[in-house]
Amino acid sequence: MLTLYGIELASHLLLGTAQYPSPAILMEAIKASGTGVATVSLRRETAGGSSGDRFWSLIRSSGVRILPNTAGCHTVKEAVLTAQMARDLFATDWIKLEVIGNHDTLQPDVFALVEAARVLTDDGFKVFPYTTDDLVVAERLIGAGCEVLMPWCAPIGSAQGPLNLHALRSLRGHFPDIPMIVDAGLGRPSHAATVMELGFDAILLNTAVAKAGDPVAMAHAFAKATEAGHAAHRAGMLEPRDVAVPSTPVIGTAVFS
Amino acid sequence: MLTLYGIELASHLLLGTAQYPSPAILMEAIKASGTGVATVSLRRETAGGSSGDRFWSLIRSSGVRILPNTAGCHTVKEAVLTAQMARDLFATDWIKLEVIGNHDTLQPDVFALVEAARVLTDDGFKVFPYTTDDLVVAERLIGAGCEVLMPWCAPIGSAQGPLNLHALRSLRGHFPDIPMIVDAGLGRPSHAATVMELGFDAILLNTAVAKAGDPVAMAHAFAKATEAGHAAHRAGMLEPRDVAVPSTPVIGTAVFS
Amino acid sequence: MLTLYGIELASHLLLGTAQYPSPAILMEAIKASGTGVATVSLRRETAGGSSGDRFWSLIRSSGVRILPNTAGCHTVKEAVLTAQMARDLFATDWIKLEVIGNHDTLQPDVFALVEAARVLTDDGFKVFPYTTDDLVVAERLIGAGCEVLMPWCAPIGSAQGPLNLHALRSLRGHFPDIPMIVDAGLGRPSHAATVMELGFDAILLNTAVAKAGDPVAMAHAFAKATEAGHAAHRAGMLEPRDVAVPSTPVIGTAVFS
Amino acid sequence: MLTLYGIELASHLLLGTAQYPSPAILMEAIKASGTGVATVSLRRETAGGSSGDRFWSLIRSSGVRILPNTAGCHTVKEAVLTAQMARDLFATDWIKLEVIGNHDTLQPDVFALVEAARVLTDDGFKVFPYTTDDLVVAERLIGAGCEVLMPWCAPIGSAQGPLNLHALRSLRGHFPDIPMIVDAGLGRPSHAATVMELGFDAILLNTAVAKAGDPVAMAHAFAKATEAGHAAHRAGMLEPRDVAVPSTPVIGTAVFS
Amino acid sequence: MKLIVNGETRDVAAHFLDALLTELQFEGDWLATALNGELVRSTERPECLLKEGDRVEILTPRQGG
Amino acid sequence: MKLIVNGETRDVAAHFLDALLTELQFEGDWLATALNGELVRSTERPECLLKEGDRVEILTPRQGG
Amino acid sequence: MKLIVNGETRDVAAHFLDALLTELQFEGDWLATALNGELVRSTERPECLLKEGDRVEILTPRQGG
Amino acid sequence: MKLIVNGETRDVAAHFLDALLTELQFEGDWLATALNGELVRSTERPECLLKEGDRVEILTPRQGG
Repeated sequence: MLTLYGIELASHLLLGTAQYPSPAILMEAIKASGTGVATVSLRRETAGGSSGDRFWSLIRSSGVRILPNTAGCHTVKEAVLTAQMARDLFATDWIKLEVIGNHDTLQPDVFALVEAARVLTDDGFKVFPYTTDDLVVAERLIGAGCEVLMPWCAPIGSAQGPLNLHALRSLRGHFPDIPMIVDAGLGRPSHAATVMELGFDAILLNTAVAKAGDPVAMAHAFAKATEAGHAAHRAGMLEPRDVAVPSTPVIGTAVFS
Repeated sequence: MLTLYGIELASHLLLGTAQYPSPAILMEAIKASGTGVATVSLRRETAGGSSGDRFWSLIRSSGVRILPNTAGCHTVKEAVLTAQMARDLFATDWIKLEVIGNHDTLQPDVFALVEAARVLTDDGFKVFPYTTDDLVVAERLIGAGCEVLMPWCAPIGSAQGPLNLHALRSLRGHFPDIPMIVDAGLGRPSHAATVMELGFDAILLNTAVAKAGDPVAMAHAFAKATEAGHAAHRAGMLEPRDVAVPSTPVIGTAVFS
Repeated sequence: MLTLYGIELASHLLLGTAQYPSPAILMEAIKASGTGVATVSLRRETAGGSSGDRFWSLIRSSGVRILPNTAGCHTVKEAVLTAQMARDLFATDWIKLEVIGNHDTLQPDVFALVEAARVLTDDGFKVFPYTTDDLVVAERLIGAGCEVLMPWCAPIGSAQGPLNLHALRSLRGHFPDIPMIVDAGLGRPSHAATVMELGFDAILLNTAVAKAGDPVAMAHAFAKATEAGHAAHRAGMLEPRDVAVPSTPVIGTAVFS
Repeated sequence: MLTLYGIELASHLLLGTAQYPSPAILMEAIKASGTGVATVSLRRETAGGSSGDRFWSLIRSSGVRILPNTAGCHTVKEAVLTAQMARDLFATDWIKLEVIGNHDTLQPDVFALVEAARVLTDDGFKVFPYTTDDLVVAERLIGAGCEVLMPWCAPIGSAQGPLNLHALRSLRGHFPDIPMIVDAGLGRPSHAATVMELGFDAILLNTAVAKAGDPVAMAHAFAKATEAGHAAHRAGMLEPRDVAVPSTPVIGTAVFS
Repeated sequence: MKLIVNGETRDVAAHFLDALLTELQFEGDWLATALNGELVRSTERPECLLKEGDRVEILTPRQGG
Repeated sequence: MKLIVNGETRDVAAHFLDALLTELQFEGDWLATALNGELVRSTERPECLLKEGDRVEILTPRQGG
Repeated sequence: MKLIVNGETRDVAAHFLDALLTELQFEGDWLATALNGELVRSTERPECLLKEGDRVEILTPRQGG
Repeated sequence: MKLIVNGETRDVAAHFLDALLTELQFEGDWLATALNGELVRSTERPECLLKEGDRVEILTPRQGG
């Protein structure tokens, strides 16, 4: 059972809603993923338009909990205002806090991130910070009131999978009681299994599912791999060893010569 | 659907029967894995004993198909005779052909392997050769009549996972129509997902499940990861890219300054 | 030619002075490494003692430039005061700025690091910040007046070598004109060659040399590997390719059959 | 000192002679590499031509020892005849034995390789077999009379560097007294350093040097990296550790608060 | 009166934010609004007086990762 | 007569392989047998004559990977 | 007068930092000093007046990485 | 008489391998020769009699990896 800010969730997978071939496929993918949480953004409405309403009613019909993001924000001010508008619109105090620090890597600006996290938690938000694998930054975010962390494992949309297992392992080990969701950079179900095996609590996916040849099948595949990694972490895995060890018993082997 | 020598199997996982904490746990693990094939060996019976009968009736009660092995054989002669005794005893022409070439790595002796494979296929066996990731060896085994290959990905029982993805990818690509089962060296569900994502058809596990803290849970975890990797391979995965790409649309982003 | 704050150095290797089996071996290692810069620290003198004098005269006799560090500092205040004492003692405005943020990983506290860097550059210091591979942090340090960066590649003394080549490559690429010295985590000459091949300007070593079986030989080996990586980066390396390509010409091959 | 079939060589690098921008650059690269051995092939001469003479007098003028190869041979018969013609022409009993088993990977056909090695050693040749990282194959080659092994680390010309360090380490460890030259697949000096650090005795390069932007500089860089890796292996390297360890002494640290 | 609405200059009659939405036919039920970089809650729009040159942002739910 | 059964020297009365199994109380229903390195099918045991020094292997199902 | 010198409480007669170094036999030529968390340059020591309870740090060059 | 030399059919007058090399102007000093898949040492060429349809390979040093 995954517990985020007191909310219990059956699935260890969170899903983004962008870049799907069609709204219908998005809805099927949400279903196939078994997710209980979907991320959304806020963008400008066009005069006379109501595209927002259509998308929103679609998402609500899925019955999943909404996690609005501050994607595209580059300053504390932008992120805080976007979070406030999201709370007014979606009537939730959950916010996925993104403060982008670099256009090429889309990595967080950890300085602005910590400051925005403090402002928002003081304002009553339940912040889900998109952060790096930096231990010290994690400590600051927790100090700022975050009860969940969302470290990246590779640049957003890069599908490269975990680039620094050592740092992820160390981050996980230092804060055993903080729910940690690996956000950004996952490309394949094996990547999801790998980070869950390290003891992470959940993953947040978007591009790897939405841009797959068959997003619905891929959503299901990621769901299975995530559960597999989670179960393996709890079941206790064999440590790698440098020597081979026979599986079949050696004693009682026939001698024919 | 996995098809091995004309037999269709629902599960993409084959399971070894050695090293479990107890017969009961073995039976539960077989069930949890969903496997349709279990490997067994032949060993000396002790006068007055009937341990073989007890183990055998247990396995049969699981209803899975039996794949006897020639574990511990180091010569063509030993492997061929062991295969013949297995056929007489288990009334199956399936044989997992192991001819060990090195005590430390427990790797196949590819020279004896190809020769034994030829002898056994000529004698009507359906051979499952435990081999390396060597393309040329694979070609010889196919030439010798093998319709299934079982390449290792790391030394038996080492739990190291795939040590040479390049070689595995190349092996898979050269023989697209030969069912290939990754045998030996897998330690974690993510390893299983990784090789299935490469397009391998199945995996054969033993130590990683039997020696896990909770073998039954681990068997289930591997089953999920295997299906996840298989589904992902068919669904079409995103290629890793060196640059980050925003998932949330950029157009329509608010400007607050 | 390596240029650090206007000083030209022939060697691309900087060497730490701690943990050597003996002062004599330290001196030989400095010589064998060909380094032009050695790091030192400040520690409490014992009343009546003059161990500091002995060590200091030894180092000065080597003729290398001194880079004092703030090792062991955990706050801006400690780091700044230590830097000031170092300047008074060593009569150099160079300072290797370490502000440790975590006892287990000995990684920098990037928040305190940037603040201390600003204070010290304002006070006229030439700061060599020991930092992470975080791009945004690098940008802040440059903004704070640092003209050299010293990213880690793995935890101090871990000898693990570069844990995140993607981040290092990205860091290098974003600031092509800032001299970057990989500091901490290197264990083998091949690690040094690897980061120099990425285009880093120099490496700073200590444990990998001082704790080697033969520190003098190892210092020489690292020097060679560093120059090799530097030369290879300038000479233009072959890109890895997925297919094999014959080196020996195919045309004119004899046909004997 | 590297000893191959009783011949002592100062350099741990062997160099191929193909694909250079010009004969002049080839000659400079040989010089810069410091190699004592260069590989050559046999190809059809064109009637009226004497290109062979020109190339040959060029190579001889370099003063290095010649290692003819059987590149392009796919059968035992081809390889053996090519070796015999090479001996008649070059007046050397050294032969780099290549029997290619796959057009895409250009990997050795280990079956034909072992057979050809036996035929040639019986005929008085000193065989340098281009082989895989397979232990059992290595054992057969040694049994066939080979006193030197040349395992690949990646496909020829792929520049991917060592794809399976575990197999290379294991191969090296099993035959401590057999000189082993890593042949094929190296792309960067760091790759050369890596395999030399594992304890290999030498490397054979061609494409990575010949196709570099500056082949002469690259030859020199590889020479340095090779010596660095060799020296490091002998000097005794630090084992990687999972925890950080301060290099600067902790005792005597000032307390300012 | 001239305002900047979602980055475009508009000449409008409305004096209050809720009226502005109607005038410009922002008919969606799901909108979030900001005036000159400060949140204006949906409940506050009727009392939110606009003046020449104000910058208004009108946002709505969109796909997000 | 002395035989080597599963690596141990045994002095037995039986002249045929099936009788040997009974004499040595190999009562399992699931056995595979070899004589001097050659397979003896279960059906062939009654006619399988034993002689001094023969090497007999009697195998049974066991755990395997 | 009682001071804390490099973490240890010392009872000293000296009233100035340079005198303290002499009294405590810190005879090294290569020392750096701080008083109550502030740098005292070597040139400032003769005028650096000490008072009861001051914290003095006296540092010297050491191996470092 | 017709021979296949390095894969090409040639009509030649020479009866011995060394004469063939001269006739076809293979003037290099550094050649290796094979006749019908068998080595012919340089010293053996004068006595190496050729017959209709023989396959001759004439090789020379070339760049190699």
